[in-house]
Amino acid sequence: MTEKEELRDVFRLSPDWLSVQEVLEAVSSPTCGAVSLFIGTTREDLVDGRKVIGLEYEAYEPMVQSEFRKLCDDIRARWPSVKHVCVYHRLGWVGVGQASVIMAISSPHRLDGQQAIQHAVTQLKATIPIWKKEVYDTQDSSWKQNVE
Amino acid sequence: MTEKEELRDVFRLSPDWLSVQEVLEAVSSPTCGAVSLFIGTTREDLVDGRKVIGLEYEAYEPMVQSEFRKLCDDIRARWPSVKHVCVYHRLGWVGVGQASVIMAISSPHRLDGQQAIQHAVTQLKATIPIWKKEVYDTQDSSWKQNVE
Amino acid sequence: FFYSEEVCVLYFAKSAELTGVKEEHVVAVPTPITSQDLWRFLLQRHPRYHDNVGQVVLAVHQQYVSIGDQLVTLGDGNEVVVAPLSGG
Amino acid sequence: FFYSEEVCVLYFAKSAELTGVKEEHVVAVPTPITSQDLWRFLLQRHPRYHDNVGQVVLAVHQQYVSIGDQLVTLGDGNEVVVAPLSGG
Repeated sequence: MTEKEELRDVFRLSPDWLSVQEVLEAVSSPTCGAVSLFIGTTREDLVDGRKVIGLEYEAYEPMVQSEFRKLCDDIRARWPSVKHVCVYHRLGWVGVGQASVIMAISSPHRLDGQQAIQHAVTQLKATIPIWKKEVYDTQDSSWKQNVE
Repeated sequence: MTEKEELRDVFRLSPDWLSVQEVLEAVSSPTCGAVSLFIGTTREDLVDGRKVIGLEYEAYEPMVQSEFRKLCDDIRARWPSVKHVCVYHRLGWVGVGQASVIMAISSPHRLDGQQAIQHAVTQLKATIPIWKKEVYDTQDSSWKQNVE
Repeated sequence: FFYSEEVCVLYFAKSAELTGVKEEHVVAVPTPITSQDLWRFLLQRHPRYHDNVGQVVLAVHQQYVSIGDQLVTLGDGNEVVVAPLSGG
Repeated sequence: FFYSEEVCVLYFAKSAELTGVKEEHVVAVPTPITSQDLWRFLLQRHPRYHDNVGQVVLAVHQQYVSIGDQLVTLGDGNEVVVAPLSGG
């Protein structure tokens, strides 16, 4: 009914507060009946009696876009109906309660998008060169391997 | 670290535009590192050559809350770590591109929440007494069985 | 059995379209009654209403009742819902 | 083989913490070189740096290279990334 729509794959690194609304707009499409979204936030936690007060993120920026491109290619190969993919990711300090990552995927029908986002968040954490450090109220800190 | 947090289960029927921000606020929790969200929208579609211009929703309101309560009980039995659940659902006319349903689930870790929301949206469509009619540019319309 | 004084029957979605009625007040419905007999009783009121039993569900006392042998008890003023099996 | 003129080595996350260095410019790195030999070459520069090989990955030319027999070719000014296997 409409001309073929360009597929959008957007990854943005940002030192500032992330806007859910912007991520939703980036994936919106009149041909999609479903948007699946994931928000990862810094949560209150106790680690060996120390209270987590925030996370510190760093990235190897030159490789972020190329790894994201591979991730999107993988997603589209598995779920060809996936329309747009958008990820906003924080860098630097992210205090408790704040979002460090927002990912959204739009698709004509919901099941494809829901399966795709589950896989995509797992792959994001495994392959995109971004690392996080937990910072505690005791002033010390610890780099995290991907366990979540 | 904090006193035990009440679990929130919120279902709101609304004739007006749905706010993603309100749904996110309803499930936000400092103990949760993950929020999974689903948005269902009216999509452009062609059905037997007729163009879908919108959906018309109706509900048997007295049963919506009790069926939603059962749905949340089921979700928590399967994924005990699920924290808050919130659904906003439109009634009446929903034009192309507009959201008819927004669901969010918060959880300490992401996998539980992502699996839970996939199941919850399926159950929502199967059990909550809400029905939808596709309205076409030809003026006619058709009630939909649950196929999506 | 008894007859209930007045029951409010609500038709939704395709069921309303097929009967041409959204709400009707029906007197002297036998009670208790199986959901199948209740369904037949309602069908007789709408001769032009033909629907596939497998696609319809009743709800009484805010509980779904599939059409079969299950007994339902109707009191004065109770609501009976007739609707397609699944929503949207 | 040859020696590359100058390579920029970037350490991230725990790797930076363990070496105490985030970025260093290294001259006369043999090339081509297996990723394992490159890793040993870098380890020698940081005697206090002990890390579990299974938890570290290199990246050259913006491609991950696991530590093993794979040959990498380094040109003047190339970046070598040393980082924990997985992110956040």
